Amino acid sequence: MLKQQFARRFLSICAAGLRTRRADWDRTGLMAETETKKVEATPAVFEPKIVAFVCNWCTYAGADLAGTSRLQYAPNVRIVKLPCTGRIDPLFILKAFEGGADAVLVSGCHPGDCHYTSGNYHARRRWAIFRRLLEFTGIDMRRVFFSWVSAAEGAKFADLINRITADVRAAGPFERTNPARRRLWK
Amino acid sequence: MARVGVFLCHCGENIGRTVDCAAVTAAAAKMPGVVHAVDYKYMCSDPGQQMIKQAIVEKKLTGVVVGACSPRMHEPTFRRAAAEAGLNPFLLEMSNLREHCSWVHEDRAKATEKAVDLVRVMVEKVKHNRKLHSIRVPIEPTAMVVGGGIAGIQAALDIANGGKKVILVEKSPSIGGHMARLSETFPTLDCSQCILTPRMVEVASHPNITLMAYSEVESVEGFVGNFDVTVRKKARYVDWSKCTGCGDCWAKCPVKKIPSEFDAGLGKRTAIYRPFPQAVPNKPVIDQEHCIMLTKGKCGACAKACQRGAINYKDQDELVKIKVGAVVLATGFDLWDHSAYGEYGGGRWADVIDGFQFERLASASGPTDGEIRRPSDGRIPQTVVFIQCCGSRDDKMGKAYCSKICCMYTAKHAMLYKHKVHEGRAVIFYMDIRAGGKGYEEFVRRAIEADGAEYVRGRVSRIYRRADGKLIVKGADTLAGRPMTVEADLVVLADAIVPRTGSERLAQMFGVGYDTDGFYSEAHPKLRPVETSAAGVFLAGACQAPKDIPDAVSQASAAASKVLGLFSKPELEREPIIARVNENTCVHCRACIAACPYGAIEDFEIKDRKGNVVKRVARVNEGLCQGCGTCVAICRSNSIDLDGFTDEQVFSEIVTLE
Amino acid sequence: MSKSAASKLAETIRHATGCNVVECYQCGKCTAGCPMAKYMDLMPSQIMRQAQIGDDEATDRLLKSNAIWLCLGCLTCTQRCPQKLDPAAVIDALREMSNERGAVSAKQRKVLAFHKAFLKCVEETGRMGEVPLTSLYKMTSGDLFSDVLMAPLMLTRGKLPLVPKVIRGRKAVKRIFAACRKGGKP
Amino acid sequence: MKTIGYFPGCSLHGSGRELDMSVKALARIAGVELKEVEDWNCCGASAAHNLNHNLAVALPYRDLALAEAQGLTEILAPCAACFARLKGTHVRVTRSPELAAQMREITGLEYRGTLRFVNVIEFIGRLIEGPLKGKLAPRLAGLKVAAYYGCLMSRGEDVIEDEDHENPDGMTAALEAAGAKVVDWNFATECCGGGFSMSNTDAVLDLSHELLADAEQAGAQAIVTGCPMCHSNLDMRQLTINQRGLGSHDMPVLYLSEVVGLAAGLEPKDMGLDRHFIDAMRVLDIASAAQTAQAAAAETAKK
Ligand SMILES: Cc1cc2nc3c(=O)[nH]c(=O)nc-3n(C[C@H](O)[C@H](O)[C@H](O)COP(=O)(O)OP(=O)(O)OC[C@H]3O[C@@H](n4cnc5c(N)ncnc54)[C@H](O)[C@@H]3O)c2cc1C
Ligand SMILES: Cc1cc2nc3c(=O)[nH]c(=O)nc-3n(C[C@H](O)[C@H](O)[C@H](O)COP(=O)(O)OP(=O)(O)OC[C@H]3O[C@@H](n4cnc5c(N)ncnc54)[C@H](O)[C@@H]3O)c2cc1C
Ligand code: SF4
Ligand code: SF4
Ligand code: SF4
Ligand code: SF4
Ligand code: SF4
Ligand code: SF4
Ligand code: SF4
Ligand code: SF4
Repeated sequence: MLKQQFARRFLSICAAGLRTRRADWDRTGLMAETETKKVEATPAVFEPKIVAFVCNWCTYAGADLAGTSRLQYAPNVRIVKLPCTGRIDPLFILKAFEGGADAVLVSGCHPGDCHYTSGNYHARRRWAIFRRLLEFTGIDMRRVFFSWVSAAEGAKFADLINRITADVRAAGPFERTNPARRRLWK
Repeated sequence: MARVGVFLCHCGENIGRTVDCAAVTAAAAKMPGVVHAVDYKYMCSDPGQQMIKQAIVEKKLTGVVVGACSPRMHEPTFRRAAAEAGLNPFLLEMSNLREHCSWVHEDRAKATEKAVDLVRVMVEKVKHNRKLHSIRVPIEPTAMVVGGGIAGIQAALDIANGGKKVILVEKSPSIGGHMARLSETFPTLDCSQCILTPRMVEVASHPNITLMAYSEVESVEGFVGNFDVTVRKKARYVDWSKCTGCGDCWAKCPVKKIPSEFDAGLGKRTAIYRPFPQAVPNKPVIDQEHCIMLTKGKCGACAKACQRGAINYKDQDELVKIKVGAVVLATGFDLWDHSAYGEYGGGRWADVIDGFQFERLASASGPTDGEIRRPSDGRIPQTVVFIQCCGSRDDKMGKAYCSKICCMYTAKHAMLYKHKVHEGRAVIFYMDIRAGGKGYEEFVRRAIEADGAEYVRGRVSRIYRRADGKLIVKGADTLAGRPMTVEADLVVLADAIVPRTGSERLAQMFGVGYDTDGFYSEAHPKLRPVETSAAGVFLAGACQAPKDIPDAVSQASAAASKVLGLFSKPELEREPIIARVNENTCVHCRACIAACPYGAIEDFEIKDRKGNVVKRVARVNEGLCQGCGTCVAICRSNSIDLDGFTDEQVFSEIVTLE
Repeated sequence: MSKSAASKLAETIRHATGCNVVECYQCGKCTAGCPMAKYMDLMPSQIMRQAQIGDDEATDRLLKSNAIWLCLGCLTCTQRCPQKLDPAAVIDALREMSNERGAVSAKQRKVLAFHKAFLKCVEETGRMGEVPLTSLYKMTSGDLFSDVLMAPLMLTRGKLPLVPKVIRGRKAVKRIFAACRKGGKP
Repeated sequence: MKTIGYFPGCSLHGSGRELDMSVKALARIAGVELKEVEDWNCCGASAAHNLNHNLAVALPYRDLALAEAQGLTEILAPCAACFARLKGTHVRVTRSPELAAQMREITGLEYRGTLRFVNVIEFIGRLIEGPLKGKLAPRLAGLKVAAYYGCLMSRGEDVIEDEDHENPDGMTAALEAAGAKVVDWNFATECCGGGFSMSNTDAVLDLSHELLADAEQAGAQAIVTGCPMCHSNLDMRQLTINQRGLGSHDMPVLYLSEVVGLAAGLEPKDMGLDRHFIDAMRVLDIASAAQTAQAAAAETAKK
């Protein structure tokens, strides 16, 4: 019961939030620019866009370590740094997909190693609920990846990005496989 | 109107090699809001910083984006420069073009494209940044050192001599760590006890040091400047305030056959014991697992023997809460347990021993009074085989790393053996000899040339134990290109150095990272080798990586100087990444209060002028908020936001990604 | 992915066995434990080193060596290699190459003859029988006088069935041999 | 375990006959039916992988496919070499779809990967835990044996899974159930020279001699093995070793199945104990002599 209420409320917030933000972007003129770019670029090999929400202490540092270790990985990922996975609002994920991401990665510290004592526990607890909501909004959960990458795991980060890129490349671009998204956002 | 300046760094070749910096600069110049875009070879250098400062002033910049290395590297540098030019430092952001781009991608076109994206995102974010001001918090000028080995001792003494209070927490009954067990030490062969014990005594008598032996950290709260550490003082069953260390009690204890930890199982101790004669504090504890009184309720011999009435069988663990401003972790190392090496006997044979056992055999205060006698039958071994890299550099055992000190201690062992048994043979199987240190190579050469240690390059595949007690060591001489078998009386394995068991738990309590091998991670391998990612927590000694005494001591002194540096100011500046509640929209559902891991959100009553409560809302205590953002994500009415990572900022980043 | 310039031979071996000889750090543990090392002209670790070098001279030395035919396949080396390499498999691959290129050391023709006789038996009958194997081996190897002691004793112990068993599916077995000879294509 | 697939392999029809006989005899009294894989072919043993890597997989692959088609789910392969090749092939083709496809093409047969493999040690382990539980008498009490695993029963991480590869002890329980005392010796996993019996006899004599010598030094009165190749090298070659003057060994070499068979009360002849080159029938005498001596010692001690 409570969950349903929560879901309804959540969705209305989503929609409202998106509406206002959308106006914001139109003002910046960015939307127009992106859309033209999209038409031009029809690469032979599909290059997926992956947005990674990572925490500052573990995964961001892990990605740094991949760098200092010179581990090569697919250039398809764009990192958005947050203080903690606890900060990640599911809206971020919706927004990323809306903006053209083909997959989203959420990655933080290992359970128990959270820089903020328990921020990532909260994040995990919430995901159980959000997962269903995201599914409801038409997001194929196979495009949302969760992982733990510690500051010591540069190699894991590189492998993860390569794996996700390969998976998503095989799955194809987001829009085609997701009519629901059109219904909601367009 | 935003006026953003973009500064792109080549980092010499590091970025420039894979990212076309000129192209990125050109693209940046066209981004909305960007009024200035330049690239330069070394942005962090003085002229680089000058360029930024000048542009801030001349172009009246309202925001700066530096595309360079990881912000973990130079964000403070550039923010300081911005502040010096009069720009609020939090209006500067960095794009990570090195660690996250040029170093991890080879394709120049794609890397350049990504670099443009990374810059664009930060330009967009910085336009939404607001001026922030660092938070000042008072510092508790007392340090805690966890672990009383040579590293912990040195750190404690340096801090104490710097005039600050130190609490030294040691989990065993005495400080001294592994160094107390060594016989003589490379590269000078001075007696370990002789150089260590004066320092141990100094710790015990230093007015600024509180020694908490036989104690362990139970839990930690708070953060740099103000940690609240709970320490468990383990039950000793001896009232140390009464005890004089006379030794009457252990002389009378009937349980005499407990393998001594200090002597690596080669000697025996009683149930009431002090680990070794020079122990500090020089007072006994009762080992509750073996004491008959504590397990079966009878005996009491020690209580009868003690004239001071110091024995207390009812003693219990005690929890003590301590406030400290900084912490030095110095929990040291252990030797890897070679019983996983089935081919070397899997720990079944008494005469296949580890390095500490050899140290105890060679030590004048050891169980054999310094005579090298093998454990099984007490005979003096005529041939001793030393096997290096046992467990280290061994992917199969899950340890790819080099333990760094075993080449040296093996050379020392061979030397000590040859000094004591002149006719004996010391055969060392090695893969490489790593003797990088002052006087180290000379030391190894001396072992070979003056003392006749026989070095054979190759690993040992198997040890057999013949019925007559000889150990047949099957090795190889890869330089001669042939297998080689040695009949030995004693085999010493140079086992890998591993972190202490339980060190992970401690790391988690303090929020310190550790690597896949379990060693604590330093904040930067070259430039911040004693700091950790947890502010105010520093590292010393072998808990960070295998280290010998000179290295452990240097790092300890460095950690102490970091602590003293931190304590040199009464207050601390902290990044102002904190949450704020919009009291107009807060519906006081208290979800954030429940979610905050730091208990930083409190109920707050808004009152009108007459003192009537108009509204109840949540309010963030700035002193406690750590800026994790959990509350922001959980608030359903969008009433909390996080400075530095506001919804606006994050959304602008996401949107810009396309 | 290792980017080191591995020799062509190393690449071939890696392809055939999955074992990357570049990773061998020449510790010699394989040599130390090998029961046959004392008979070998190249130690197992030296075989690995030559494979790393992999130029014509090294390849020639390897394929003409006695050592590769002296290896028992006992896996002692593989079992204990700290780098988790598989010298036994590397040697398998080298033997196959050596035989294919006709480079087998003259001293080792007995071993080769034995293997060939063994397989010939299996090819013809589907199974190995001691009597046909021994006679075939003796004919091809010229090793006529060994084992004179054993055969009569084995006969008295009922251990030498004189008539070999021929299986029904021997045609199928022959086809397998033919396909494998053609490099695994039927 | 009422029925189990049975893959005897070539050597069990020849030099390894006693293994075949004793395993079958044990199965009979345990009430386990051994269903021989129909029309099996030789697994290729150590010859195939030396000369052709495809053949080394294709030959066992045919056996796997046949056994599966026959409806078997578990295969007992008493010969250590057969076991290693069959299970090794199973592991490789189930792990690599490409290899599986290639083998399908070569053999024209389909193997889906449903089989499980049991070697003689595991088989006997299960018997003494199950149908033979409580039925073994410690008839060999007083006999000191060296348990010999050899390379094929101790190595290959994918093939020998539940065993300490350096210090295996899979035979201990069965030997102790038979009353024997297992000595601590060094060469339990050392290679005897395996398939070089004919082509490099000198090496085999040398290696087998070292093994025998270590077992003697450790006080063993018999060696127990599970592998027919080891058995033929140690048992049949002992005379040659002595002839060459390498040593003067007289060490009975028994199969594990024979030892357990003795404890289960089987007739030695039914298990082929009389077919060994070095008299193996005497282990019972050694044991009973030791038992008498011990009883006498206990008697004097009482007085
Ligand atoms: C066989 C051998 C021979 C060596 N010989 C030499 C030599 O000749 N010369 C040389 O320079 N170096 C030598 N070394 C290296 C030397 O021992 C180390 O460099 C040194 O001991 C490291 O000191 P440490 O303080 O970092 O660690 P440790 O000596 O391990 O001290 C750590 C201390 O922390 C305590 N502790 C651990 N966990 C906790 C906890 N959770 N809470 C509270 N306390 C805790 C421990 O009880 C211990 O007292 C040798 C090492 C070995 C193994
Ligand atoms: C080829 C090479 C490659 C290297 N690569 C690496 C690497 O990849 N990673 C790594 O960690 N280390 C590397 N190093 C080591 C690294 O360079 C040194 O560890 C480091 O530079 C030492 O710094 P320093 O401050 O002690 O000495 P220096 O760099 O030598 O600095 C000493 C300074 O003191 C000044 N000076 C000297 N005498 C006086 C005086 N009488 N009065 C006033 N000023 C004086 C000098 O002008 C100089 O500026 C490398 C070294 C070499 C040679
Ligand atoms: S600012 Fe960073 S990227 Fe630029 S030169 Fe300095 S270290 Fe290199
Ligand atoms: S007898 Fe008493 S005073 Fe003496 S050491 Fe023991 S406890 Fe301390
Ligand atoms: S009471 Fe315990 S510690 Fe004391 S003497 Fe007896 S056994 Fe030893
Ligand atoms: S220090 Fe020497 S012995 Fe120790 S792991 Fe490194 S190379 Fe091996
Ligand atoms: S979660 Fe939001 S609405 Fe609820 S109390 Fe906290 S700030 Fe107010
Ligand atoms: S940001 Fe984190 S620490 Fe700060 S109030 Fe919110 S939940 Fe608590
Ligand atoms: S044991 Fe492994 S790493 Fe060592 S020499 Fe042999 S193959 Fe190379
Ligand atoms: S498999 Fe071959 S090379 Fe390896 S140890 Fe056995 S005989 Fe030696």
